[in-house]
Amino acid sequence: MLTLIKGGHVVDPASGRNGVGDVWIEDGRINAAPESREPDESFDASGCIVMAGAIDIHSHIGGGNVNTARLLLPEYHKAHLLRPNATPLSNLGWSTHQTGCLYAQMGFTTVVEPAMSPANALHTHLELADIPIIDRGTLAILGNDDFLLSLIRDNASPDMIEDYVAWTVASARALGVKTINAGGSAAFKENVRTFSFDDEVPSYGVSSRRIVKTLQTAVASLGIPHPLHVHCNNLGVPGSFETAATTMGAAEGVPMHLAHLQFYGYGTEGKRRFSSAAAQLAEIVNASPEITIDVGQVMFGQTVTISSDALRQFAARGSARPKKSVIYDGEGNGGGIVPFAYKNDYYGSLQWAVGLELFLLINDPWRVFFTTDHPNGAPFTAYPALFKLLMSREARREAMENLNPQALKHTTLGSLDREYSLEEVAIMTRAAPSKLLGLADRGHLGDGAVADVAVYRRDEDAERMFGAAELVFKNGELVVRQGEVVSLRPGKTLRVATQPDKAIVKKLEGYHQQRYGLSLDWFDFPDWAVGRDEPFGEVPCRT
Amino acid sequence: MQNLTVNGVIIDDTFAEAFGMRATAIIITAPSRQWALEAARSMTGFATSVIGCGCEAGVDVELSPDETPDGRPGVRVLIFAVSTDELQKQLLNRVGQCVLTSPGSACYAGLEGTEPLKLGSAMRYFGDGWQISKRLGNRQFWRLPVMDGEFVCEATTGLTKKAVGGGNLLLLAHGGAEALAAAEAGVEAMRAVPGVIMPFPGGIVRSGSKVGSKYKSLVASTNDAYSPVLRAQVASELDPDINAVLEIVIDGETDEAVAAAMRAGLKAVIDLGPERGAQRVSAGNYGGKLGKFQYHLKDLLP
Amino acid sequence: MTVAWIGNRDAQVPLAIEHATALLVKSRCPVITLDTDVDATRAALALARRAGAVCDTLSDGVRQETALFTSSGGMFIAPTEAIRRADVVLIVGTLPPSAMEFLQKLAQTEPDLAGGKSRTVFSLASGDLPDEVAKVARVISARDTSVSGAAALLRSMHAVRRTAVSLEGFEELGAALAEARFVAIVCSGHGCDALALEMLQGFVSDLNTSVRASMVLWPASERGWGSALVSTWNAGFPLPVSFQSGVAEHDPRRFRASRLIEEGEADVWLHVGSEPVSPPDGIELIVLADVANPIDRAAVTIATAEHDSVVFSGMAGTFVAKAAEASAPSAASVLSQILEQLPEREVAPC
Amino acid sequence: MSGLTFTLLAEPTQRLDLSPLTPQKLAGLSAGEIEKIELGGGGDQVKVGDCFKVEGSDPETIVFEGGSKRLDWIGTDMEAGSIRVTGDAGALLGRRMTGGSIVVKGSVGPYAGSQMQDGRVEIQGDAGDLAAGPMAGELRGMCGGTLIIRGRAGERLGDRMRRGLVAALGGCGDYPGSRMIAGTIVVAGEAGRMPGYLMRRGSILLDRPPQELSPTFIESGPWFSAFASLLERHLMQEGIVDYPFLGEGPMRYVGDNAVPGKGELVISSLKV
Repeated sequence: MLTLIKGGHVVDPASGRNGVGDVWIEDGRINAAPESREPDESFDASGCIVMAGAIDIHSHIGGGNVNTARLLLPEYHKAHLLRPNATPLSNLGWSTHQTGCLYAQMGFTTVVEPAMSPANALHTHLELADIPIIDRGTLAILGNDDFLLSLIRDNASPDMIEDYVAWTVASARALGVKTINAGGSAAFKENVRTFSFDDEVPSYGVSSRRIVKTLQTAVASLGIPHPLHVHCNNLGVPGSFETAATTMGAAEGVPMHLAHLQFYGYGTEGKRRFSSAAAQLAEIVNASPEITIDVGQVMFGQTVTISSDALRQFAARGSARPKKSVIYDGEGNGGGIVPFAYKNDYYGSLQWAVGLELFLLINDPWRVFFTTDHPNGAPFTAYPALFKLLMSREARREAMENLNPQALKHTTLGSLDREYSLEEVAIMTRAAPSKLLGLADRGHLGDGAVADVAVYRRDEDAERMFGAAELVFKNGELVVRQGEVVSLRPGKTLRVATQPDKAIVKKLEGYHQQRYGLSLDWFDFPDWAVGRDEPFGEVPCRT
Repeated sequence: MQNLTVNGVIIDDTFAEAFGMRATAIIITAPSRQWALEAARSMTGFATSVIGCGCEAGVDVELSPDETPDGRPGVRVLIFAVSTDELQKQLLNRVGQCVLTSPGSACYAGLEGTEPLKLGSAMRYFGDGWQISKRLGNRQFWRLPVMDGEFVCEATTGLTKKAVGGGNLLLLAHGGAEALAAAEAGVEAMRAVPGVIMPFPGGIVRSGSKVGSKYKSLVASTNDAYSPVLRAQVASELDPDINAVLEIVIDGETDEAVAAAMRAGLKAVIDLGPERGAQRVSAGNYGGKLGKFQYHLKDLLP
Repeated sequence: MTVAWIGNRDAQVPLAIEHATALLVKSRCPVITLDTDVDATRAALALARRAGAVCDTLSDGVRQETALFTSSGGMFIAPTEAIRRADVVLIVGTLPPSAMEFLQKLAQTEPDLAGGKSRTVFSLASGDLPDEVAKVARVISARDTSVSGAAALLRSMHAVRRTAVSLEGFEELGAALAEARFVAIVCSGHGCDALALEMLQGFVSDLNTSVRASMVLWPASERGWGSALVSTWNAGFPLPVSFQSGVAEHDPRRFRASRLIEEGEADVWLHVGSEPVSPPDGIELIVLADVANPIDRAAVTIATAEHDSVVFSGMAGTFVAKAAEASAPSAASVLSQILEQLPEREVAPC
Repeated sequence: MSGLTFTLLAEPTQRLDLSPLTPQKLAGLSAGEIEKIELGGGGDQVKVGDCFKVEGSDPETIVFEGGSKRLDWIGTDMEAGSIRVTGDAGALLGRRMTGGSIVVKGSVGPYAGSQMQDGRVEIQGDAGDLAAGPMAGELRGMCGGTLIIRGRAGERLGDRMRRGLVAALGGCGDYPGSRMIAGTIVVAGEAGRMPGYLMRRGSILLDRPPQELSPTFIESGPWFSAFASLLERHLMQEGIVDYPFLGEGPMRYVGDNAVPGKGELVISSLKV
């Protein structure tokens, strides 16, 4: 079937298109040259912006910790359903079903869950498979697991470490590798309560820096497209900008992605010893072409923080609102779920401003990514409001009027005039993620690309425009019309095809037998377990 | 000035001049009437005049067990001061030192009032963390552990800004004995009136005062016009056969209460007659320039 | 051999499915009870959405475990991690049979990530420990006090606060706790109710002010807990979840299956799982289970079997795949066939 | 004006959400408009007129004639006025009400008076579990007002209660006053196991020893306090009991020491 999206303003940074034109779809793919054929169906996109489907590189949409958050907070979504819209998280997209629908309605067609514990990989994939419409990917967490820490301690060869990383990625069906407070969760199990980049995990004598460098090297050597995704130490701590700066300094020319940099943008100036260091961080990012970051913007309201950084979440328990939380010591990372409400007080205002400063001060839209670290900074349903803040300094000015002026004084936000253009938005949410994740078949409207297309009715108000897409196509199929979901097709979970060596499998089998008395099968699963036909999509390694 | 004579007692055509005050009331209960009174007397001691005591206080009325919140004998105490802050301070000092300390006592709001004054909500810290807050209906109580059990104290009591201080009667008699008899009769009658206290010793004051003094540091000094010993030296108000004057000062929760008390006192003094009591009744004022309230004796006659 | 029954009479599976569907179609308040694998739970939830049914577990223990999470949360540790780290283990309350292998492992191994410390196992369990565990466990006794009282005593005595009675053997435990590298409290909704679990979580939290400690919460029913988790991501809420009003609602009291069944509010009861069930009068029971005979008084019984399936594993602390072959249909496939036959219903998105 | 009466036509075939039928929400509506109000709670779309005969006009005084365990959310968010139910009521009676009064002749389901803030609820029959308690996940139970259950209350009476007065006069199930934050619970009759478990503050008054008391409650001796009589008189004024409930020198226990808590459990010295 040949589909025509006619006469829209096409914004496709990958191909340089930025003007009125047509987009053709055939058999689920973009067909850039349909010659002179008649379309089977045609959609009038005049007055609309046409972009590729958006890609979210960092959003906690499924897996053990996310599900535990649902379990912990029934009262904050629709439990007490009398008036469902009156609960603080009722717009969160809490069930897998709603997650897929709400993302699609905003024109997002691929979302990456960035924190899958390999030990719970099957659980994560079961959940992701239940998210309709969109494609998903997920990053496997390494860096607090005994096996890796032991390898590093014992000075194992780079090959062996690469084999282990390759096995983990393959068995966990991951799209890349993430490290979260590398060594911190392992140290926490040994009763360590703070952990920095050059601190060592007690029983191993291995520093966080060494873990990060080891993983970064392995990921690069394996040709996994997405560089090591780093959640730094000291998240949220005043003065943490130094940790982030040190971590970026350790990239040493090799690609590295820093997650939710906003949470590290804090200095120690001012009466409250909590100030913005976003400008310093932005300067480092601007000067370091190997670094990419996503922001983790804070927006105001009730949310729940979900992180595999068990050490940090344990420390945050006291600030839980409502006062309940879960801390989990898993194999490797585990995690913590701490509900939190961002208020427009000093701290909340400052965090909000730091995120926006990073967006506006980092010059290259190819290296700064659009996230709220859903749901940590805000639920992803806050995206349309955030687009508006980026695209309108007037909107920012209005928002700042309701915030704590003392906090804003400690930031540069008031002096920033930059407004994101549609093309920059398209880079940040389409073209750049495609490149960052190695998803060559999407994020653009070039010939042969997966026909994920979002059509927005042009509107001065970016929040309205991006809140409800006029049309969304997923693999060429119309899934959203005028902001309403019209089809619940199943998506796929994208995984990178690493080829682990047989020797490592044997070694791991021995390890698991010895340490747990359990077969390696307990830590792996066959594809059929996900319970869907062809649940996975394959992404090649770089060669 | 046309004086009236009733039952042989001359009633000056004058008025008592009184001032608006801040007042509050508390109810003190105890295991027995005696101990309720002990606590009340202790906390209302040294509270004759705001000039030197910070407040004026006294027992308004005794309460039978079925009239108190906890079913024990009690008394209602009224406290008057010139400002809310001073009233609050005096209330807490006095309850803290004299009621909290008194065996078996408890302390409750005695007035609804227009706004709250802290009572238990400030005293609670004595509990050192072991205090317990309890709410019953719309009322909140604090329970403080003490050596004979618990001191129960309502969180707040009420403040009234409609209180009146300085209602008075001047009783002019032939001699000291007659003046005292008249004053005693007056006070006894006034005590039956709810909502008033007579803050001076036994309800009676002999050292009536005038505004100002030759000494710069004093704001008031002896009422020379009514002192028989100065009769020959100042512009005296006293007739030759008057040799002693006593005054009853009345503070009331309301204008009406003061008037009612003065009416009752006046009646008792008149009933006693000039032979055994006062020959003449007058009242103190400042020419109507200072006080908001005026109680004309002729309006209060029986 | 594929078998099904309508009442006590043999029936072809398609006919039994048709009959079950007809019962659901005319039902005003259908209830589905689950104790099963992931796919069957997914299918049951989809069916419940379409039929306006309530989904729940029959496991009271799972209910207690769910309540611990919804009302207070806590600190938990994967059982496999506890095996490697815990040098002090305290077993509280009765654990379900599925936990016995884990307890044996704890008793028979030494932690390899405890800095060379060996493991001491304490037991405040109310009996039924495997011999290997009973042999090594130091017994803490609360005498006649119930498990909730014992949990309260633990916490209070550890904090050196007064108690009306003492735990026998606490001294040794107290000394071990003070020196511990990692304390694992092992318990279950099977033997502890939600409040006792919450009390134990308070104890864990107290311990963490000085040492590391966490809880191994062994699910009262592995499949039941798995079903609860699937419901949580699928519907947004743990079990019980009701679709009666068209949207998912969670309420452990109003929608408790056993109550709906006993009080006659439910009129059709579809049970998917291995627990023995018996319907009260006035309710039509449909059972999908691995059985060789029809369930007494059931309107429809369909023999199902676990094929390749995914179930929750207490030991793994997560879902694991179990390969299996069987001739009987899977519960998931039967539920899906019923779903296909049910008429569409106007349903608000969950 | 006569009160507004809803006469139940037949036992409802599904649970009904009656939260729209409170004095404030019905103010100014005609009988015809009221009959068209849609009631959620079950699968079928049901209007008031399908289930009830509506008579009268003054919504300040609402009567539900006949009753059913399926009538949920009666008096939810009610601010003032009165509701009377002549039979049973379902779950969540008086949920989050801030004023007014509700009287139920029969028995009610779980969560009666859940998170109520003020006002008065009287149930002449029994109440289900978690009366005055929170719903799943919520951290706060009743925050004020008075809830009286003349019959027996279920488990966890007054769970996580913060303020107010709850009385169950026909006994109660296990864990009355569990996780109580403050407030007062009175139980006459058989009380189940472990009253005051995990309680932080608050008072639980019993007229006899409970089935089991947590060993983390410590006897603090007979209680002589003016507050005891203050409380007794309050209970009598509220029409909860008609005799001095505690007697002379009732035994007082404090706890829950496990938490640690500063709550109290007082057992009447009167013999029952």
